[in-house]
Amino acid sequence: MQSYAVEMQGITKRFKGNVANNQVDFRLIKGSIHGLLGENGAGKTTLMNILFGLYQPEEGQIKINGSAVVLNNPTQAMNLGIGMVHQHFMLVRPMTVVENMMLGLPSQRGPLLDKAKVEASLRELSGKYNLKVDPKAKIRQLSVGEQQRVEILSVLYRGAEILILDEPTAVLTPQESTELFKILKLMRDDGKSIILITHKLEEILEIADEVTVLRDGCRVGGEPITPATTKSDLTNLMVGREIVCNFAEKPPCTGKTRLVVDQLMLKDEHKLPVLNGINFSIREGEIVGLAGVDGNGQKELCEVLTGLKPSSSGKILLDGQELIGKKPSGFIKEGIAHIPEDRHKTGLAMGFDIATNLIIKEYHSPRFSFRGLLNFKAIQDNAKRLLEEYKIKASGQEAKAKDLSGGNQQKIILAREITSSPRVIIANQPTRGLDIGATMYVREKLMEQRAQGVSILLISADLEEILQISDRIAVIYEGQIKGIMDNKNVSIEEIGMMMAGVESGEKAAC
Amino acid sequence: MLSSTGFFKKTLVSIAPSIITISLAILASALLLLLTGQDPVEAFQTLFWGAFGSTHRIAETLVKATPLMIMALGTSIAFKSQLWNIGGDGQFTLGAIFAMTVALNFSALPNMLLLPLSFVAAFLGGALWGGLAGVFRAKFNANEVITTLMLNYVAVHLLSWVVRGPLIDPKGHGFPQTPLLDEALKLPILLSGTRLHLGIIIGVLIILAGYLFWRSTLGFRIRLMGEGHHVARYSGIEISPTIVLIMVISAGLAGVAGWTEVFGIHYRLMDDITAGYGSLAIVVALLGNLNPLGIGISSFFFAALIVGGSTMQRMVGVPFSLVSVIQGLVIIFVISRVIYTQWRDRRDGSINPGVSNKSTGRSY
Amino acid sequence: GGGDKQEPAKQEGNQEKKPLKVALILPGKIDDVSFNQAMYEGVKELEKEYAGKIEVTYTEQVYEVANIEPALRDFASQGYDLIIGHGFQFMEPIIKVAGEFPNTKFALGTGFKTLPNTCVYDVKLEEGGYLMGTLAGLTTKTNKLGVVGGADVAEIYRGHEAYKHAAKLVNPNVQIQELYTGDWRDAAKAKEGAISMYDAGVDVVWHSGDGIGVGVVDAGKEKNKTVLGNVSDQNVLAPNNVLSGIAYNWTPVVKQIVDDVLNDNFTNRNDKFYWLTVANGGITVAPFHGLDNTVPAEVKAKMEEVKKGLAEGKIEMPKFEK
Amino acid sequence: MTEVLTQGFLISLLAGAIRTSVPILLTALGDIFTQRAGILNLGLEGIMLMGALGGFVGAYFTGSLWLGVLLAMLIGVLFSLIMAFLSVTVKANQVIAGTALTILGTGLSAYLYRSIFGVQKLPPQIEAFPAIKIPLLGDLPFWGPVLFEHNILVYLTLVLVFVTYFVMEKTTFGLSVRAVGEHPRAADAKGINVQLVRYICVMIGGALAGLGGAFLSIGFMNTFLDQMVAGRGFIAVAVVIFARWNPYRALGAALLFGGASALQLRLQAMGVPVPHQFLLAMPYILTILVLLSVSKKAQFPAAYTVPYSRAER
Ligand SMILES: Nc1ncnc2c1ncn2[C@@H]1O[C@H](COP(=O)(O)OP(=O)(O)OP(=O)(O)O)[C@@H](O)[C@H]1O
Ligand SMILES: Nc1ncnc2c1ncn2[C@@H]1O[C@H](COP(=O)(O)OP(=O)(O)OP(=O)(O)O)[C@@H](O)[C@H]1O
Ligand SMILES: [Mg+2]
Ligand SMILES: [Mg+2]
Repeated sequence: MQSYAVEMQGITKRFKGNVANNQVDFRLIKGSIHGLLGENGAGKTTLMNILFGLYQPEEGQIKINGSAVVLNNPTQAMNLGIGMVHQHFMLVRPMTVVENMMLGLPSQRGPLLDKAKVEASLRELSGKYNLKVDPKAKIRQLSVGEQQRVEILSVLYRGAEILILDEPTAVLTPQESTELFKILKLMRDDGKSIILITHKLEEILEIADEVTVLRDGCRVGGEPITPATTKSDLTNLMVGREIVCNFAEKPPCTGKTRLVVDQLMLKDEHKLPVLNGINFSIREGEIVGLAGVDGNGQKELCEVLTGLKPSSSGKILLDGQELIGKKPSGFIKEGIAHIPEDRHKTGLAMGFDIATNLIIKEYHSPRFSFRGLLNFKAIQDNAKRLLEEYKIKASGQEAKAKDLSGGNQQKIILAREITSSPRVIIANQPTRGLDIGATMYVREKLMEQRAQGVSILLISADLEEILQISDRIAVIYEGQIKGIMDNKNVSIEEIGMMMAGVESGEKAAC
Repeated sequence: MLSSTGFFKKTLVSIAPSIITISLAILASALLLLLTGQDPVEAFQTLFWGAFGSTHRIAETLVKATPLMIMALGTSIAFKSQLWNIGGDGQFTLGAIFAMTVALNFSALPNMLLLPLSFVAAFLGGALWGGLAGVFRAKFNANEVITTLMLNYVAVHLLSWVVRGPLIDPKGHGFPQTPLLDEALKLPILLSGTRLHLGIIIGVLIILAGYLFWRSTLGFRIRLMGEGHHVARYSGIEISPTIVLIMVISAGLAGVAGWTEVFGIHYRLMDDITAGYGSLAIVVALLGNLNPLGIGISSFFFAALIVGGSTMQRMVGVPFSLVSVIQGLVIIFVISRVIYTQWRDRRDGSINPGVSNKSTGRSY
Repeated sequence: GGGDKQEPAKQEGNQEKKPLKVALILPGKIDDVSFNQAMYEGVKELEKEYAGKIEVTYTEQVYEVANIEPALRDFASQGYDLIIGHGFQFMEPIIKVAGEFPNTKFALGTGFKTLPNTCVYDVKLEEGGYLMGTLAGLTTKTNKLGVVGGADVAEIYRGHEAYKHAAKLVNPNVQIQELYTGDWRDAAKAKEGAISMYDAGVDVVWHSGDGIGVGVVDAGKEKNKTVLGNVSDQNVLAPNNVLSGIAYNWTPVVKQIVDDVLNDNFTNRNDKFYWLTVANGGITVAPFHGLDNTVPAEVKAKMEEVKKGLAEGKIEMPKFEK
Repeated sequence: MTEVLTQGFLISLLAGAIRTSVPILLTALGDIFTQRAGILNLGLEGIMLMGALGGFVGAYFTGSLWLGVLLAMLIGVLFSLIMAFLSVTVKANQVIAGTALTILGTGLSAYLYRSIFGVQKLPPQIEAFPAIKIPLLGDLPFWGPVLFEHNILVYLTLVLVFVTYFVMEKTTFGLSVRAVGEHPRAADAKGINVQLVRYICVMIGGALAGLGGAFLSIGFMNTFLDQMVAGRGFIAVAVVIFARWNPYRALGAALLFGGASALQLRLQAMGVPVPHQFLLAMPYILTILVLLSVSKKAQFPAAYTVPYSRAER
């Protein structure tokens, strides 16, 4: 007889218009790692938010360690030993790591903060699980990987025995993910029970003991993971079909050079170089993958390449025409599309509906306006078409962007950027947080654009992705391109080395 | 197709919260009146009669609604973009000063030209005051709540100086006021025997223009600014000039309200011509959900409350202070109406963000 | 409610027994310790005296200029016989409404325009200022005087100028500080202003009324220096410091106006201006109370002389107008 | 104009600056909590008026100034509960809620005052807090009369500056407040009761605004007058933003405003040949100018004016 850390029965949760969880059953065996799978919008986050006391279900029961509980708020959940690392980090950015750890916890010094004490326990904890982080650093100075560690430490610090990790690896580099899994295994061995949400099936195969799969808010299956389980077993469960992808036989790119970036420099507010002489070029119908550890200038490079930040010096030539000095609107006009990293604050107007979000860059074009007035019919028609084409799951095109699941939010951005008939696409983490179906779809779309002669800069933390569709691969390290090589003659190890700052010997010219 | 009863029911359900909360506000005020020994029934009858009791009174209500709707529409433009322009009073004042300066100094021009010129001057006066706050925000990141507020105080003193110094009526025995406007420059009266002047038509036109405005690409740009500066920039909008532009439009309208009030009612400048319109316009704009039609309705509602309230004050002897207590209570109860909607939605098992979230949001 | 009809013709006829209906519209509050309160008390006093002959209704805080006209019209159309608008901002609305209601009488508190059925009443604050200037000039030991005002309006300005003028006449060495707070309610600002004067060596400060005056008196009390009050006898507020002050009594003027209306003299009168003066007892000097023995006899004598001179119109003053 | 440079003038000016800034500073200190928790309370003006009345009524009827202070703070708290309810529970727009509260407070304080005291010939008075000359320190040349001859509330206010800083930076409560203002969702997820913290912060703001109002009626003046707060509530909000939510900087900002007010009165009195309206406007203009020079660094609490609801994302 196995004992369960968590038993959820018949959970139903509705949001206006749609059912996010429909009679879902879920069980977590004590001391195991349980994978929670499902397409974007399947209801994974919602289910876990219920377990963490953030949402209250309309129906259903929850048992923790065998006894029935009602969870009205996160405090109650935490008191029962449940901890959650959210899909969107719950960290207060202007505060330090230690301060974030202390949030909401009683202090041993009564009303006074006991920073020193907490810092000591934090160091101890981070030693035990090998989670390295500077306790005195402000969150906003940390890389996403480090923030992830802070979240895990904070959960552990609160004495969690049941850990929920909502897509923890979406923002991590492969090395960081590997690190994380080591830690998770360590914790399992320590007797902790872990729920892991991810879209990366190989991760489930690697680490999970069991899976539960959700589809459209319903539980559609669940089984132990055995060495015999395969990725296609899981995809079958998730989407009801197999997802095949084969990007191998793409024709070599032969187009003329489209985008030239020459000696691009950018300094931050402390006058330190963030981009330190970036040089590369992209040809027509070519995808250049940019690998690198997060925080080495990728975000800034995108911002400069789209006019959002003025560069300190250097050149950006598009078909021979200098772009530097233009405003963001100028870049848009020249056909530079941008899939930004921060979809919430930059890529979407969260309070606007889907239809409107699809035109925020093009509202003034004759397609959507006439004599200065918006053409609502055209806007709605556009939305209808794209919703279908990109399989955006929502209650309708009037649904607000903020009410969509992360994956569907990403699809809106993609739909908008790709249909703007760009000359260049700057794609920063275009598939972060997407389910495999959607991920494959996006990659296909990018390939389609490539075939139509669009030049694409693909920035991704996912090396698989880069290797899968790039023609050439560049590695960025501390604001410099450490090397550009042809996709055919490159290995993951090599890229990994360069990402760590080791110079490559062979620089392929294209 | 909705059946007529279905439509009726739907309408009833949607306006029920407002009706309930206004009734509650009246009930609370009635209690206060009882405590002072006033007859609440008589008081509220008088209030209602005072606002709607005759053609003349309805005209008065419209007269009050005029500056409110124009200013509130301006306010709504800034608020939609999350710029908290609370400087309506100052912008109103500057509009009035500019318009009057033009009217008094260019009296040689034909009136056909002078009147529109004074209108433009009023817009520019307001726009200058708001635009200053806009530039401060855009160039120096100076919070507009403070700057517009401070500029209100500066405007009060500026007006005080203007009517005692440069524009004082030379034949006015030293009283702090400007000369009267030329007859031909006064806005025509629409209904003789009342004060209903052309301003109301201008107000309604501005409301209609507001309707079109939000359907325009410029209106879209402003709404997009309200979603955050990151996404706005990403969409190709230039933040700084747009901030200034928004403040200029918003404040320019407040200046126009100053124009209708001075050219339609006072015919001259003196102290205290703005008394309170600025904060009322904020209330009107937000109660109207920042939507032109809503602003039209709520400006009428508030004008009625003011006109009826002062009638009540005079005829029933309710102290003035109690009239503002009632005003405050009405606003508080009316904005609390979402509680009812929230409760209903919770009961129905769905979550509704409520009205509030449309008009509130992150300002930075 | 009712009676919104405009029936100007009906009023005059059946008036033999009915009391005269008087409406008083005040821009401020009836307890503002100032301009409004003084008028309110003046009218109330007369109502007592003329019990049965007049009937008074008042409304306060009609400070929004745009609300004045509806208020006037309301009272006029309800058959009020005499409507008093207490402030110069009532001037234009009164002229307008009075034209529409020729049988209703209107009284305007300060201003200069009139119609046959309207009049203006005003206070010769310059007489008060002159008296206070004299007293201050004679009693200062430091030869430094102050005067604090709220908002700068015509009669206040005249008062301040006369104060400075008179003080210099009796004491050519005197230096005078003057300031305005710019509003009628920020008494704390007025107090700080008065303190700054006392700190600078001023030993007598007069305030020209308005709600802010209490702050000035308070400053005198705190700094234990001399204050000259205004509007009413303010000695009780600071018995050791309020040496004197001017007090208004508006009853004589209201009485004159009411009498004229009752006797059908109002419309025919040539002089449409009723003045609150030293002569008619509208302006008086508050007694010295407990400080009486600190005032030298010559000073008292001089004050009496000035009062007499003002009452008899023998004192020449420049026309203080901007 | 040479008078400006005398020591007496400076002493008078600085002491005046302190007196003038105290009611603003008190209110601002409370508002630091409120704003840090993400709430913009434009109702402070109304709350101060209610506090001014409460302080006076309490002192008048009990004969104890301290009971007056207590009543003022209590009324401030009760009145601010309306703001808390509207902004936290109803999630109404805070600008409108604050405006409503100011309209209500202005009317109610005048109304209650008249109901309680009736119409009197002269306003009723109490004996205000007397100035206390601190032994030794009060005898210092120059700084003695500037700093150490004030009433007890002035000293209390200075102490509160340190207390506010301490609470905000060194206590778990302060940490929660900052988290709630920055990222309410994270605070919620970490087990902080966001609504409760916001209620408390608005109430602290109310208590100190009540005290700020009482300083005017029973600290600086000795009577209640209609609308005696005269815009100080709004200035306090400005001071907090101006000071970037830091109590020490709030002290500086309030002193700056108070100093400008005190200076303009003195310049007027001295007969500076400038229309007095310009001098009256000076403190406001100065505030704007200084704001321009310090604002680049201002980082508003990320959730400023944003109501929090778990169900919303
Ligand atoms: N607060 C909310 N308001 C309205 N709808 C919501 C809310 N939260 C979730 N939903 C809806 O519920 C459904 C499930 O969302 P949920 O976030 O649980 O999906 P998910 O499985 O975590 O997806 P993803 O993989 O993209 O993170 C979606 O359709 C989403 O739009
Ligand atoms: N929609 C969201 N849901 C959950 N958390 C979010 C959401 N949007 C932002 N956050 C979190 O809110 C915090 C603040 O993010 P924000 O992007 O506002 O910081 P920032 O102002 O950009 O900081 P800085 O400018 O210093 O880099 C972060 O921890 C972020 O992860
Ligand atoms: Mg999710
Ligand atoms: Mg940022």
